[in-house]
Amino acid sequence: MNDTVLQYLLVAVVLLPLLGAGGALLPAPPGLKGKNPDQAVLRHGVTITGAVLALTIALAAGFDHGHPAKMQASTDISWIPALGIRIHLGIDGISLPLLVLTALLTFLCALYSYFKMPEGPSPKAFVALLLLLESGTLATFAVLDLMLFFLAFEMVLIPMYFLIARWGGAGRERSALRFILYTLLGSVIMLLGLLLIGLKAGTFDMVALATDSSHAGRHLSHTTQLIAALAIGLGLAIKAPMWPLHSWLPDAHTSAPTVGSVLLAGVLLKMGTYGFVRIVLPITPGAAHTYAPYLAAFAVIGIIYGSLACLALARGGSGGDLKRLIAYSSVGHMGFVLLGIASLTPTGVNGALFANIAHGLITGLLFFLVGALKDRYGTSDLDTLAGHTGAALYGKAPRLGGLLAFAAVASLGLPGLAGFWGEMLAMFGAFKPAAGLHRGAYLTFTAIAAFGTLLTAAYLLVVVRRVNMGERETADAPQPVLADIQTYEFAAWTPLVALTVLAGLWPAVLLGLTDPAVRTLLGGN
Amino acid sequence: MNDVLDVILRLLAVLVAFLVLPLAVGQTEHKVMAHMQGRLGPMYAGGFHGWAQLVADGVKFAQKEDIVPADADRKVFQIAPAVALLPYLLVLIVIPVGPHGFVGQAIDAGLFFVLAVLGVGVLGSLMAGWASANKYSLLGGLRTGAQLMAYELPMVLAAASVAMAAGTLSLPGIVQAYQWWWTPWQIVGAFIFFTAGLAELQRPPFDMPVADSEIIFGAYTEYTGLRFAFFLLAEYAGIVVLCALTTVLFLGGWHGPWSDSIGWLWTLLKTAVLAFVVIWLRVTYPRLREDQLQKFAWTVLIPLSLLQIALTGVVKVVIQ
Amino acid sequence: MSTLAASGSVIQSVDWIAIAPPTITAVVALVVLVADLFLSDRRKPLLGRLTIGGLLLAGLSLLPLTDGDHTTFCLTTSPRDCSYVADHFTLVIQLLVIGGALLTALLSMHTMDELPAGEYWFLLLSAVAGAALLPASRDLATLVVALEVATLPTFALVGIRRGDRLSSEAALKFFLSSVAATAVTLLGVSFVYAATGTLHLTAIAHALPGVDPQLTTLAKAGAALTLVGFAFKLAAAPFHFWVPDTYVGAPLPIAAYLSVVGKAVGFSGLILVTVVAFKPYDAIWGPAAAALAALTMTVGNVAALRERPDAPHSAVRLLAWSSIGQAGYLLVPIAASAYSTTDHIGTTVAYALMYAAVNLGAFAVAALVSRTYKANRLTDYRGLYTTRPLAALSLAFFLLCLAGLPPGIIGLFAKVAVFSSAVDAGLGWLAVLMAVNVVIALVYYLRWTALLFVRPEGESAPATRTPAPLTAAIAVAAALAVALSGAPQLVLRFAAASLL
Amino acid sequence: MDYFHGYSVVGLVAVVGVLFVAVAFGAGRLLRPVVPTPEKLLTYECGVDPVGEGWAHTQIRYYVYSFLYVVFAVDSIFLFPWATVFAAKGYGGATLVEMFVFLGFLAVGLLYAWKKGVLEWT
Amino acid sequence: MHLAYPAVLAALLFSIGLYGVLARRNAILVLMSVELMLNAVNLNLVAFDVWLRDKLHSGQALTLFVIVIAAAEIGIGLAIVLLVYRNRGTADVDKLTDLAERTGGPGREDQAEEAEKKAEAAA
Repeated sequence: MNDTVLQYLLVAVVLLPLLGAGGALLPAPPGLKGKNPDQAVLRHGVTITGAVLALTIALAAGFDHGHPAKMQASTDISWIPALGIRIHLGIDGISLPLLVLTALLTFLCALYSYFKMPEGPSPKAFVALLLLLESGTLATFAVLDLMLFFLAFEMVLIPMYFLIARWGGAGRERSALRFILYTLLGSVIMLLGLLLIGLKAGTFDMVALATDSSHAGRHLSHTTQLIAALAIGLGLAIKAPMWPLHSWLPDAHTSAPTVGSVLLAGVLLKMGTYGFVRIVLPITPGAAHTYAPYLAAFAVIGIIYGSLACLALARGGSGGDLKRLIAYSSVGHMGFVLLGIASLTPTGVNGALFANIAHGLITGLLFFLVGALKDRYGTSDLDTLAGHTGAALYGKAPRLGGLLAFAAVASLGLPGLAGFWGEMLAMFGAFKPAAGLHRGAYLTFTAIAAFGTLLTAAYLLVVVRRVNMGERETADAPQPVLADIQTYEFAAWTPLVALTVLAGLWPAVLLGLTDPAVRTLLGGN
Repeated sequence: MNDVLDVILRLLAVLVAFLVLPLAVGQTEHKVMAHMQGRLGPMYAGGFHGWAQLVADGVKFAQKEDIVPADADRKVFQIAPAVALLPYLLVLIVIPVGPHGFVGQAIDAGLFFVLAVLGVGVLGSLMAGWASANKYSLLGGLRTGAQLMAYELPMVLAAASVAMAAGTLSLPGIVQAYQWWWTPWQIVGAFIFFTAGLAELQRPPFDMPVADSEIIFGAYTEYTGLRFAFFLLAEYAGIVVLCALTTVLFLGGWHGPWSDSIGWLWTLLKTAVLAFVVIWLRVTYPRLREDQLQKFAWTVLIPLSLLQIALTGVVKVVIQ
Repeated sequence: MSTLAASGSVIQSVDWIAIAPPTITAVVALVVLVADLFLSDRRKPLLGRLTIGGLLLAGLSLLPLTDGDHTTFCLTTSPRDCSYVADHFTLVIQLLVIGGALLTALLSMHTMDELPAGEYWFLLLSAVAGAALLPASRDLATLVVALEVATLPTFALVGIRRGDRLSSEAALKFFLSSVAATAVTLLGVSFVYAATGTLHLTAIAHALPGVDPQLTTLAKAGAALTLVGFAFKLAAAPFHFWVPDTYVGAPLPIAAYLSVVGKAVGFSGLILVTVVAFKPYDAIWGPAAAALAALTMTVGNVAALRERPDAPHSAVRLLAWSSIGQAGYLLVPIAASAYSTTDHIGTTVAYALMYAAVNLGAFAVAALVSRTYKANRLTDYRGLYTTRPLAALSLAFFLLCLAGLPPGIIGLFAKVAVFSSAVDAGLGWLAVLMAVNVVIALVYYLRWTALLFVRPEGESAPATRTPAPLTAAIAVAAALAVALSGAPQLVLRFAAASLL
Repeated sequence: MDYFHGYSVVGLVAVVGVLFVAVAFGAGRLLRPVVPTPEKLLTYECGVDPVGEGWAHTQIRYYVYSFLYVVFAVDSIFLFPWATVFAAKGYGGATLVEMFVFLGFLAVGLLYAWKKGVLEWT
Repeated sequence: MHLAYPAVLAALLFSIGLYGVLARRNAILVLMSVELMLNAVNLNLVAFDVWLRDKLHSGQALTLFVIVIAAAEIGIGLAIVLLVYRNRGTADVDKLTDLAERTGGPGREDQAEEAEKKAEAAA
């Protein structure tokens, strides 16, 4: 495929959901009314997200895999000449996988909701918000202008806020407000950093900035870089989230509807780490070098903290919520991603990007599963679920239990599944960090992170034991009959499972894409 | 040295005119009114037709006890008569009597000055009305104020018409530029100016501020003795000033048959005739009601004066 | 007016096309006043339509002026010094003023059963005429007269609800403080005149460097004092105290008008005086303007943050404080103009255009809400989305624009433009302070926005029918805001080039 | 110099006038009797004891007139500078028309007051 | 005549006016003080005009406008004071506190409510 077609494909990928969101608010056309308006609009959501997924797959197919470091499908139109802001879109090996992941997860969510609409007001707004969210996320990964990046970054917040606040569970309004205030504060600080870069360098174009700065940082002084990178990093770190800025995440996840959780964990968190790779590393390399050890330190603290929190939640009698637990596990996993980035080596960054994708797949699956459990039991509280002995899912709904075990094992990083490669590469990178970084410190970080993997394994196994095993029937507490996995659930989950296995067995398919791009970004070392 | 003497002489002349002419008008009023009403008027004081009547009045006023009501605003109450009187003295000095500098003191913007200073006089009445702490006085004072406001405007506009015709604001300059046909040209303006002036002086038929049947004696109710006399003096000085101004602005001042050297006589004569008209009007017309007075000013005089200005402007541009 | 002043023997020819916008407005004002006398009560609504028609006509009269600079009322002795200049700056501000007035007129159509229509429209049009004259005036006399013509009718408009305690109190406060500020400005003008011997802005700029050393202090004092009146109109701190009370007491459309057109009057006068006339003294007014900007935005935003949502009139009061905060942003590029060789006033203008559309929209929704809830508390907006989804969405969009958050893209980029003007001029500290203020402002704008979508507690008042003009006002403002968000270049292009 | 001379003479006249009044009052003080009694100092209300305060609040009707006056009188100050020059060379008709426009404003103001019933009392 | 006399006089007048604006509590007196300030400006302008021998007489022209402005201000000002007086029986600017922000406890709140109701009733 030639580049013009790719170019239109990319624009269509970003715009289609946006148009679809507008379309969702309109009454359905005569032929597509369906049984009732609710069903029609949900079907509209599935159609649009499916089309977007198809487009992204076409995009991936048309992508020149020989030169993943090169910006492809780029569109560059002047938008606000007064401020030098351009509509610049393009993808390379780093953004393409994220684009596909986003399209996939959103499609699956739309599909899932078609059968299992979360409780709340009309599905019309739900679908529109979902599509808006998709558009924002896709745009975040596709734009190459700092201001547009910020716009896309922000555009995601509002639909997510409403998804949590209107279709969420208990305490949703508080959590949603907390979510939006935290991330907004972060993004405003990030905006200041972006502005600083743009004003000092005279352009907002990421490609130009990345190229310029790799030529010995022609434009940006070290001080500017330090300030800008701090501001941008702060905004991204809140989003990622990095310990100690993570506190909005567990609440948001706990209150969010299943679909919201999936997208939040699977896609939104990636925007933060993507920003680190796309902006901080190439545009402010000097500052990245200065801050890398601190970032690494926070990352490993996050790993340990997340795991310990999960352990505490998994313990019997602690009143831990499964969704909350997975949310904390995300903090740990994202810690690995950040550690990989902080190593500043191609290995580490590749690992980080890989872990990104893997986490998106696995945690998305986990949230789906927990959502299914919650639907069946009416609660996701671990103690209530497990009772004294355990929920005995294996016995009552063997396939559901099996899948849960699979996801947990994948999450703890079993070799052969997706979770393994990312974390391993990240630790490899940290083990041998880029020149100029303190080796000793990084060795310590690596050691702690490795300890973190053990803790991760521990809490996930505890969870599996408490949920899956146990006596089937107890005399004093007759348990409800559980439906096993439904067809639509299969449809929604199978792709995730398949991809987890695929990425675990054949990591090169991903690493081949990211590695050249990463090397280019890191300035060819 | 000569200059100083010159100034002093002029001052003295003005002062004398200020003290004598109003008395003359007053005495004339006594007699004219009496004869018009078929009676004699003052006959005893001074012997010949009671010529010293006003002097006798003056002596009486000077001897009377000066009472300031206990509730009154003392300071303001006492100053008010002076405020009412002095502006007329100031105006008198700039009115040209004859050609070639026969004037107390010529001032560039004489017309402006005259109109401005005349407006101050009413403050005296307002102060008196307010300071008396008397309901009737207050009403009278307010009426005076309202009347001034209603009639100042047509007066100013009529004066503006003359200034347009002459192309100057200097009073001698206006007289200098006078042609005989100005009188028919500006006749409406003259009527307005004179009428408005009467109203400002609170002369009948515009004397509601002192309407005895409604509000005793308006702003002057509480006054006695010398201070009361000052108010009276102000009224008659006002008549002199008004008539002199009308003469100067509309009737050509010193212009008349024969030599310029008797110009001052023409001015005095015209003024005297106008003063007679003022007295005549008092005898002839009944008092207007307060609202009629206001309505007359706003709906008749002001539109008329605007028309007069338009007429003046058009004629002036056409004859060029 | 300089026909009087010009001692030349020839009558100046007047460029009627150049002076058309303010002139048409004034003539229509007069027509409305006279028409009011001869219309029966039943047909009074005609006056509103007449006003809107007149404003549209005035707006159209801007079109022939776009080709370039028109000047008129110039000195015969030095044709460089003109009293009326219709350049791009003038045009943009006139567009802002007339457009703002149009929206205000739409806003006020439905309130006419309670207010005296003839007087209301006449006063509004007179004020607009003054406001439209102001950006074009290039001598201090015309400037002062225009300022007063723009201001005096608004006193009456603020107090036009005759029986209302709040309305008259607001009018008195507004009046007394404004009049005192005007007097101070005039004193400054007299000083400047004494030092330079001229009132024409360009001539002043020309004469200032050569002022007699004995008189420089006088000239500087004059320059400083002259700014006071305009700073007052702009509601820059410390001349801002009248704003909240006045906005609350005034009829809502008038508060909207003051917040937009009143501010336009203030900053355009400020620009003319500083950037044109006192350019040689930029070392003096530059820091002053920067300090004023810093103080204004901080005071406005902090006070808005402290506004209690359940206090009576808290919505209007919040808008009032926020408008003070926004005035601070408007001042930033003016201050920046003192520090750099190019002027940044285009940025102020661009920001003001954005602010005008959005703020009027916010006031329009507030007017809608106040039909149901007289007290107009912030808490009355709880769950607006369930009763009036479109109004709530529009208000949310307006507030996001004011806050400068996507999807209010135009708000964001206008702020970016202001921000970059400060950075360009080397006013880094001001830029940082502005950033902090933007963050503070986010909190209260978002709190309000969030409130719109919260589920209402208990019974909400039933939605009454919305008057068509009000709907139109909201729709126009929303359409403008959306259009600008899609193509911010429409206004931001002013920021790129010099307008004067 | 003439300018100041003229007004200094006017000032002198004012001083003379004040002196005259002062002397007259001074003389009057010497000539007249002073025998105040409470009855004499009472406010005069047609012979009966006064009711209420003298500074009573009265009808505000006159206020509108003063309003009208201020507006018109101030407008008319523009008339005088114009009046002296409009017929000079080079002005002529256009200047006249300008002033008619100005007078038109005054007329509209008057018309407004009239139609609004300001001039009617009942 | 030396410029100092009118200038000093004007400065004094202006200061008195300013003091009046700041210190007086009666709205009418504040208004009068403002007029005093404006007249000080007029005096300044005329004096400077003469002193500069300005051929255009900008100062005097501006004076005319200031006079008009002052008149318009006094007109509107008196109307507003009258309105305030009618609505609440006082022209004391310190007593106009209905609009002020209330920061006190719940007691104050009730007063505000009451004032609110009154205002609504009046409207």
